[in-house]
This record gives sequence, C-alpha cells and structure tokens, in this order.
Amino acid sequence: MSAEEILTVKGLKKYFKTTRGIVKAVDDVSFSVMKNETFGLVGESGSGKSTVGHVIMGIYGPTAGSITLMGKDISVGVGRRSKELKKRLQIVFQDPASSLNPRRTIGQILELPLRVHHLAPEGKYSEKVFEMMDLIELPREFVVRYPGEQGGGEKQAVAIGRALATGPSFIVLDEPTSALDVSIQAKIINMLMRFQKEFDLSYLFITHNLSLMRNVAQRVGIMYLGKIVELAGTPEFFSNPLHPYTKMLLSAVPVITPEEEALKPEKIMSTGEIAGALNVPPGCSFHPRCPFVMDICSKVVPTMVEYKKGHHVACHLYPSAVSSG
Amino acid sequence: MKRAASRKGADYGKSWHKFSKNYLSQAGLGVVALVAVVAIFAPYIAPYPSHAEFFVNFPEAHEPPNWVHIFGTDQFGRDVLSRIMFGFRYSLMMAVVVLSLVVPLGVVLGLVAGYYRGGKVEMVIMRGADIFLAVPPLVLALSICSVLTPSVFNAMMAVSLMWWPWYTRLVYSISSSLRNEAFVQAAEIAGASPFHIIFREILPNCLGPILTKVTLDAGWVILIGASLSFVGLGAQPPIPDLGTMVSDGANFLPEQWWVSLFPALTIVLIILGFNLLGDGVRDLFGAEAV
Amino acid sequence: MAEQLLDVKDLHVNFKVYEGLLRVLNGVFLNVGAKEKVGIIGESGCGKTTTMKAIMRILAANAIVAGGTIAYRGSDVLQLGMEDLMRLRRTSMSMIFQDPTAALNPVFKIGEQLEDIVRYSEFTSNAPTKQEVRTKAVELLKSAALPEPERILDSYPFQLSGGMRQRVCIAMSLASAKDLLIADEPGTSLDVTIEDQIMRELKQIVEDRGLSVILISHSIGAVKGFVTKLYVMYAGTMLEEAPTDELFSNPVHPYTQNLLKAVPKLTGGGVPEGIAGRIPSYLTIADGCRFASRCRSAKESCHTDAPPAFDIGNGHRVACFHFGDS
Amino acid sequence: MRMSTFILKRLSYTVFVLFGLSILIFIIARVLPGDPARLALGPRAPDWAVENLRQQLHLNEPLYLQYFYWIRDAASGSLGESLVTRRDVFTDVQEFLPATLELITLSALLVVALAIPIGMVAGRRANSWFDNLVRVLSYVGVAVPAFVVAIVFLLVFGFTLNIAPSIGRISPNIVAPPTVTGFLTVDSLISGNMVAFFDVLAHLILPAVALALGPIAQEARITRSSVVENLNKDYILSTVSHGVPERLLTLKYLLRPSLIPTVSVMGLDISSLIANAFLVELIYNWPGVSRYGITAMLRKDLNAIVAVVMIAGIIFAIANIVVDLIVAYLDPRIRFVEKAA
Repeated sequence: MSAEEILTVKGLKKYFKTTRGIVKAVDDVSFSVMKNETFGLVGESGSGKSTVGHVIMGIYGPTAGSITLMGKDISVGVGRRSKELKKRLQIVFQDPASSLNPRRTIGQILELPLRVHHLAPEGKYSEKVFEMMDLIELPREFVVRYPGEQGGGEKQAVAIGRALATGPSFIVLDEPTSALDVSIQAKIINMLMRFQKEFDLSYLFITHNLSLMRNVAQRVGIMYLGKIVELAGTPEFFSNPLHPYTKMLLSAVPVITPEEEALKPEKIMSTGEIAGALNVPPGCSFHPRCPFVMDICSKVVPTMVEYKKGHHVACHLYPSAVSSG
Repeated sequence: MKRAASRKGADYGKSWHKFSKNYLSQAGLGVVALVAVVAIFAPYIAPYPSHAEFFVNFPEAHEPPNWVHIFGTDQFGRDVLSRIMFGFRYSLMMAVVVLSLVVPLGVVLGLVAGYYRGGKVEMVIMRGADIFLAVPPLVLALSICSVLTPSVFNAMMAVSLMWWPWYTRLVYSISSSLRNEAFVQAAEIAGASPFHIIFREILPNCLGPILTKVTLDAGWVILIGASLSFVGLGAQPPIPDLGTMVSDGANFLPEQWWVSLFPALTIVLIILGFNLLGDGVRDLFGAEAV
Repeated sequence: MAEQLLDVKDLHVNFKVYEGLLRVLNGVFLNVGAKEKVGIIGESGCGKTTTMKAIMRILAANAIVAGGTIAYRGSDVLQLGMEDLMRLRRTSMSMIFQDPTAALNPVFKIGEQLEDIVRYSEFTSNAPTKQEVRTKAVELLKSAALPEPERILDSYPFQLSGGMRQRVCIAMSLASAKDLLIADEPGTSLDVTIEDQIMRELKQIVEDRGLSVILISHSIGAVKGFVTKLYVMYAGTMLEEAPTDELFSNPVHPYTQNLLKAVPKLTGGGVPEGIAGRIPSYLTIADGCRFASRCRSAKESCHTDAPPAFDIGNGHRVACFHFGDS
Repeated sequence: MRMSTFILKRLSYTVFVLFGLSILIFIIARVLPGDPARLALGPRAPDWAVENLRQQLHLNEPLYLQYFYWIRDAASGSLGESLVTRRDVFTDVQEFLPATLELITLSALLVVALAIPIGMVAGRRANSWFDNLVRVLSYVGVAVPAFVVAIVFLLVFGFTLNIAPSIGRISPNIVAPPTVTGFLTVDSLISGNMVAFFDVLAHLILPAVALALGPIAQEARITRSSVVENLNKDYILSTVSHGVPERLLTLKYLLRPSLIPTVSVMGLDISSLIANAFLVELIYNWPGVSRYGITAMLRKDLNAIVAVVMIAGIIFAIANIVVDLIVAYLDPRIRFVEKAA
C-alpha cells in the first residue's frame, strides 16, 4: 500500500489519577490512519477506545507517546494547539443530546466554528450556515430552532455539520450512531460515507458494534483494557480473526441471517467480564477469560506481532511473525 | 419513558403558556406587582403621605382600625397603612440594591470557579465562599451592622457581603458539571475562547436556576432587612421600615395589636408573593429545584 | 396449539401530560401460551415497556387505560382486586427491567431486597425463619449463575458489575415468576459479551423451569435465537405477528421489511438506506395507520383509517391494508 | 473510603472553615469599625480611657499581631471581658449557651418528627385533599418569618388565650433543678421534679414552635416531592411488581431513598434555626446566648459579639457534620464511594 499516513499514534498512554489508584485508560497504543481511510476502533465499555479519541482531540493531553497529524506533532491538550490544527481535526460525539448546547439555536451552533476561524466575510455568515444546513439536509427554517426540539437523527446531523464547518481533513467519530435507532442509524452512516468521498476525509470510527464496523471501516483495531490486541484489514479481520477475544466478540454478536451465522469463527462462548480498570490482571489482561490460557499468559504481556502482512495480533498463541510474503 | 416533551429545549412560548395557567404563580406575580406599584406611587396613593416619617398627632394615637385609619394609628398618631405603603419602598430598594450587587458578582465568581475547576482559582473562590457560608447570613449581617452606625445603607452593604456566596455556590455546581459536557468540549475543539465558553455556552444553561433564585431571594433579602431593623440594627426611626414598625408595635402588645400585626402580615405577603412567583419562574425555565 | 396464558386484546393506554393527552398504546394485542417464548421488537418509544407495565399494572399515576382487556388465565388483570393482584405478582408473573442499575434500590443490600421478595413469594402460607429465607435466596442467586452468592447478598448494588446486577434482577424475578417472565431488554445496557452470556443463561433458566417468556428488544438479532413467535411494534401498535422463522423469511409489513434491511450485516455489503422520518408525536398522532407518514407505499386510506390485523395464514398476522384484500 | 477517613476529612475541613471564619469576624470587629476602642466606649468617654483600652486590645500593634494575641487568648480560654456584664465572655457563654442549645434542639426534633411523616403521607397520596392542604399550608409556612410567628403566638397563646407562659425559661415561683446538663428539661427529669419539667416544657413550646414552623413547611415540601419522584423510579416499580406488601414498600423501600434529599437540606434548616433564634429569644426574653449576642450588638460589646458569632459558626459546623453523617448512613454510595473533593 502506498497510501499516505494522515494520523499516526505511537506508544500512546493516558493514565488517570484517582483517589483509589491509577487508571490506565490507554496503555501503549499505536496505530495509524491512512488518507481517505476509515479506521475502526472496536471495544467494549472500559476498553479505552473513547479515551483514545479524546486524547487525539486534545480534550486531555496524553501521559506519554506521540500523536502526529499530517506530519505535525499534536501531543498536547487542545488549549496549546494552533488554530490551523484545530481546523484540520474535528469530532462527532456519541450523544448529540449532550454535544449540542440546549440553549443555543442550530444556527448559532453551526456558526461558531465559522466565526472562530473567520471562514466567511463579515455579514456572510448566515449564508454559509444555510449552505451547511443544505449539506446536512436540514430545512433552512430550522436555523432558529433549538436542538432539544429535534429528533436524534437531526441532532446528529447538526453535530456532523459543525464538524465539517471548518473544512477538516480528519474526523474522530465517537460512536456516532449508538444513541440512535437502527432505522435512523442507516441514514447518518450513509451521510458520513458520502461526505468522506466528497470532502476527502479520513475517519477514526470508534464503536462497539462489530456489524456496523464491518460495513464502514477499511481497517479495524480491537481494544481490550487500554491496549490494542488485534489490528487488520477489515475483510481479513472478519474472515480470519486471530485473537481469542476477537473470536469471542464475534461469536457473541447477534445476527439475523444464516449467511452471517456461517461467517462466525469457531464458536467461543463468552465468559467472565472485563476487569475493573483499577485491577488489571497481570500479563495478558484477557487471560482470566481466555479459553486458551497458558502459563505464560498470566506472567508476560504479549507484544504485538505482524502475524501476516497487515494483520497484527498481541497474543502468546501467535508468538512470532509468519514469514512475510 | 413517556415524559412530556423535553423541557430542555428553550421553548419559552410553551413555558409561558404553562406559567399563565398556573394560578398560584400568577397570584404571586400579582402581589409583587401590587407591592411595586404601591411603592413607586406611595406619595400619591397613600392616604396620609405626611405620616410616613416625622409626624406627631397624639390625640389620634393608638386608634384601632376604623374607616379613617383602616389599619389604625401608632403611638404618635401616624396612619399605619400609609407607613406600610412607604415601607414597601425601603423593602424593595433593599432587594433591588442587594441583588444587583450580589448576583453579578456571585454568578461570575461561580462561572469562573466552575470553568477553572480543579485549579487554584477554583480553590480560592470556593473556599472563600465556604467561609462566608460558615455562619447563617443574618448573624454575620447583624454583627457587621452592629460595629457600624446602623442605617439603611450599611444594612444593604452588610447583607450584600453575606449573600454573594449563595450565587457562587449555585452557579459553581451547575458550571462545574457542565464543564465536562460534550457541548463545552465541542466549543473548545472548535477553538472558542474561554470568554465565549463561560458566557455563551455555560451561562445560558445557568439562567433558569439563577432567575428562580433571584425571585425567591428578593423575598428573603427583604426579610433579612426587616429582621435587621426589627432588632434595631437596620433602618432607624423615623424611617417607615416594616421591621422597625413591627418591633415598635411589639412594645404595645397585646392591647394595640394592630400597630405591629399589619406590618408583620405585609412582610408575610411580600415573601409569599415572591415565593409563588419563584415557583412560576422555575416552571418557565424548566429548571431543577434550587 | 398450546394452552393459553396471557391474551391482551385491543389495549389502549393514554398518558395525561401538561400539553394534553398522549395516545400511546392503540389497540395492542399480544398472545402468550403456556411455556411459549414470545418476542416483541420495536424501536425506542414504541410502547413496548408501557405494554409490559400495563400487564404488571405498574403504570405511572398519569396513565389511563382507555380500553381493552388483559386476560391472564382467563381473568382480566385490569379488573383484579388488590389481593388477587398481589398473589399474581408474588407467585405467577414477574418483570426484569431494562437497566439493572435503576431497577435495584441503591440504598439497600442485595440480601435485604431479595429476601423480602423471597419471603412473600416463596413462602405463601407459613412465616419462614430467617435461615429458610436466606437459603432460598442463595439458591436463587445460584440458579441465576452468580458465583459467591453469600458475598453478593451482602453487597450493595453499586458494588456489583452491570452483568451481576442484571443476574440479581433475574434471581429476584425467578422468586415470583412461576409462570410468566417478562424481560424488558435484559441485555441492552450491557456489553456484547455480557449480553450474550445473560441471554444464554436466561434461555436455559426459562426452559428448565418451563416458564412463558415475553422478551422485549430493539435488537432484532438478540431475540432471534430465543423466541418462537415475534411481534413487531411501532408507535403504540402491533404491526405484525408471526412465528420467528416465518417473520425472518417472509416479512410482509413495509416497516418490518425496512427494519430488517437497515440492520448492518456482519457479511458486509454496506449500510442500506434506513427509514426516512421519525416516530410521530403521541400528542398529535393521526387516526390512520401510525406508520403511514414514513411508509413509501402508503395509500390515501392509510392516513385516515387504522388497519386491523389481517390473518395471512401460517400464524402470520399483519396490520396493513395491502394485505386486507388478499 | 472508610467511614473514619470520611469523618476525619470532614472534620479537618471544618477546622479550616472555622479558622477562616475567625479571620473574617476579626476583621469585622477590629478593622471595620475604624477605632474599636472608641466604638466600644462611646463618644463621651475620656481619651485616656480609650487609650487604655487600645493598649489592652493591642490596637497600636500590627494587625497580624493583634490577630495572634486574640487567637492565643481565645485558646487559653479567655475571650476577653464583656463591657456589659463585666465578666469574661467565656463565663457568660457558659451560662447562656445551654438555653439556646435546648431551644434549637427541641425545634430540630419538631422538624424531624412532623415534617417527615407529613411529607411522606402527602407524597404517597399525591393530589389528595390532604396533599393539597399540605401544599397550601407549606406555602404559607415557608413565607411566615419566625419573628412574626413568635409575635402572633405571643399575642394569641400568651396574652389572649393565656394558655402558655410567654417569657423566660421557667416560672419565677418554681425552683430550678440542679444543673447537670444545663438543659432544664433533662435536668428536671434527672432530679425527678415533674412540676419543673412541665413548667419548663410549657415555656419552651412557643419559641420552639415559632422557630420550627418554617423549616417544617420546607422539609415537608421536599419530602413530598422526593417521595413522588421515587414512586416513579424503576426500583420502586420493581418492588411493587414483585408483590412486596404495601407497608414494607412505603416504610422501607420508599422511605429511605426519599429521606436523602430531606436530610441533605437539614443543614439549611439549622442555619435558619440559629439565625432566627436571635430574634425569637429577644421576643420571648429567652436567657440564651443569642439574646446575649443581640444585647452585645446593640451595646457594641465587641468581645461578646465575636464570641457569639464564633459559637454560631461552631454550632452550625457541628450540625452540618451530623447531617453529613446521617446522609452517609442513609446512602451507602457516599459511605463506600469517594466523592470527588
């Protein structure tokens, strides 16, 4: 692949100090997102997938590691980033009910990024806002309405519009449809896919929904307790999952067609639950739930190896890289 | 699950409709409006405007309520009703002056402390507020007034000094929880300034509780002013302050009950009015209980 | 056909709110046989939970049951006296709520809550000793696949994980559900792997104990492997009823068809278009078919008349005029 | 967090707040008046006397030293001489404090004993005639200031109906019981003097009810709305759906979570009780520390003012700690899960 990397995350760590100990929300995560690509980050609650997105956005600075966007280092909090960078990097939050200020009209919400970055001549802002509203397929008269009066789909469209307003190159999508009904989800996803082509965007798509991921991402990374345990191109990831956790997760996904059922790997019954962030098991943090657990698993943290070209996994079952080829 | 349409949306039209159907709140609004009108036009509508301050007419002293003096007369023969009407002026002035000093200050401090949550700014502001809140406001106000010369002005200053922390604490509790809301993060990511975030994103979400509290507090400030002058540490005679009138009259209990009872009842009426109105304001903004 | 247990007919429930009357449930029907496993799917706000609360008679104070019957073993739950209703709740049917965090009283230990239920549900005649109650509570926790039941009895809800809390709720329901278990999205608030475990355990329990089940979900996949009959609910009405396999192989209502299509598939192929528009407001809802405003094949009459449920054979019923004449 | 750490943290913060309060009240008493010595002695006192007092109060020294001397003296149990009683303020406080504590305690007990049952019943039977009655009464009850209630009670029960004694703690013709706790009710019970007990109780009742009325109305309202809110919670619906008997449901599963907001605002009630005690004690000539404080304020008796304000702060702080402990008892989440500071 000769694609160009737009975002590179290396050795990213984010620890939170709490009164009961240190929570390692993100613990040594590395990946990169290519230009025009949708990179999917999957995990259950507590896996640290949203924290990765938030650190990239600078909502809090990283504890260690580096984040590079288009060749520029952005490993700092949002307050210390240049305006130009803020323009390039945007986010769509999970729940539009809380990401849109209930006391500001849709027009005001869409106008803010335009004004901050002086993206229209004075007096032309409302024109530009109307253009945004056409883009996200909202009637223009909604400009004076408050988000609280709208349905979830409309609200999320506004959030997407706000993210697009500055003309970004890279957008973090933090579970953009998990607060929506299935029938609405489809519309939002299609809108996002269309904008990606139209505006040359790259996405970091964070979700817990594997079925959705299958349909939107080119590459997928799967997180467990702050670490990426497997990373591969989407077709390879779903047809040949390696990590036991990936297999367990895939087995647990509820499906509706026999074709989907056939696609599932060797069934691994899900057992146990994700450990508390304060007492992460030693060694491989998945080992208490793993059906293939070995002696080494509770002692040594497995390192990420490129098992096949483009298919990385961190598991003692796959100790070394297979010959490159 | 089946809640009425979300109250979060700033649908003021519907809220106003709701307010207009709430008879208790309307009664409150009526009382407050009446008190304000009487206060403003007291010199024109009081039956005996000259009785407000220095006036002596001993032959008519201590007359029980009758058709000439509906609320009776006091020990100097002054018409109690007229004095109450003028008393409204001092009461309302107290509320207006104190709240217009206290609310902006307390709100801004609360917003700033909430925005810089976790830092030194927050610590200084909130610890300071806690110290002022360590004693009931009346007690500190009393002690401040006692070391100064008792007067309406000093009473206002003393109450103001005691009152700002309530707003700081109220606004802080809202703003510090909004600080982590996604919409504030979104504004930061867009590159908005702290000024924009504090006053355009966070403040509008505090307005409902603030206005509710302002309405309720108007009654309580009037009460604390009356309490100060009741003790003798606020407005001084012959100023027709409701608190002074109650305490003056108390010397003539139980025989001349009307001298203190009527001013006392009007205090109740004013507080009741602001309380009922405050509940209506809360509905209007769909705010949580303060 | 199995023996009849629950038969809801033409249920109408409204809610009085400040703005007016929310006409939520409109002619809901539901039929559950003994030991039958029935599922209801529908999106948020479609009235699934309201229907279940009506069956348990725990609707909010502002709810008005405007019509219909809920026949349970032949007698109408809506008409039951307090004593009969209590007996029903204690010994015959029970409900698992969607969010186990909200469904457990935060200020009492699990033991206290569970034992109070056990005391009145499992020992109907004589006053049991503390030890008897405790033993029974432990037994229930064990059957809900909870390890270390003694420790759990001694914990507060917030000290347990989401999955454990839901298992506690299941244990509570097992005490009082000897015939019918209503499970309202039991896995929705949990992670996929936990949901998978809970659903498997629940299925096992239900089959072991021979219970009838109403399983509610907005996730079509989650109910598929569980139930034998499915209802599709939309905006307070039942649109379609069919045996599970029949529904998936031959969905006929336009809403069902589109809903099934809108679910992203593990096999890929992109995300199809969803259903345009949104669920109508219950305040201003029209008299016609409640799906008409979002239905691509709606006729004029769909907007004015509500379609009854037409029987199209194979136990398949659909409330849509397009099947009325066939 | 363990309960002991919780209490320890709470206590240390209280010490900090009281320390801050002492600086505040020091500024009020020593800085605000300009010349405290002149203020204390009045405009007609001779200059040498004023200068003498200035020396005595260290007023010619820097402020921080003045504060240091003042704190040092206070720590050694000397709060300075009262210009009114000519005794050490500490002695005065010792004499007057029990009367105030007894009054406030009884009022607080009345609030708990009346507001909670009223609020519970009103909430359980929301929109019944009883609920509507409570709603109207509580509106009025919240709005009537304690000193107005006190005067009206005095007028109606004291003078007109003459059923309750209205002045003082105990009738002059009755021998007070020997002091053990300083609470006359308790002391008379200890000494078995039932005549004194009922006389003391009769003296207590009017001021105590006058103080308690507002908080009762307030707390009844809060309890009622808390009950109504809890009735719609899933955990109550779940308990109902399991067929738990009505009594158990209301008195256990509904009561405890509903009480948390009620108790949480109890601190504000105590604040109102302490503040209003200053007015009500004056009206009923109650020989307590609040009346002592008002007298001191009117006579500009600075040492006494400082002491009384500090005492009000300490009572309030202790009451708040008790409130927090009760809330922590009611709500295990506070006991076990640490709250962000």
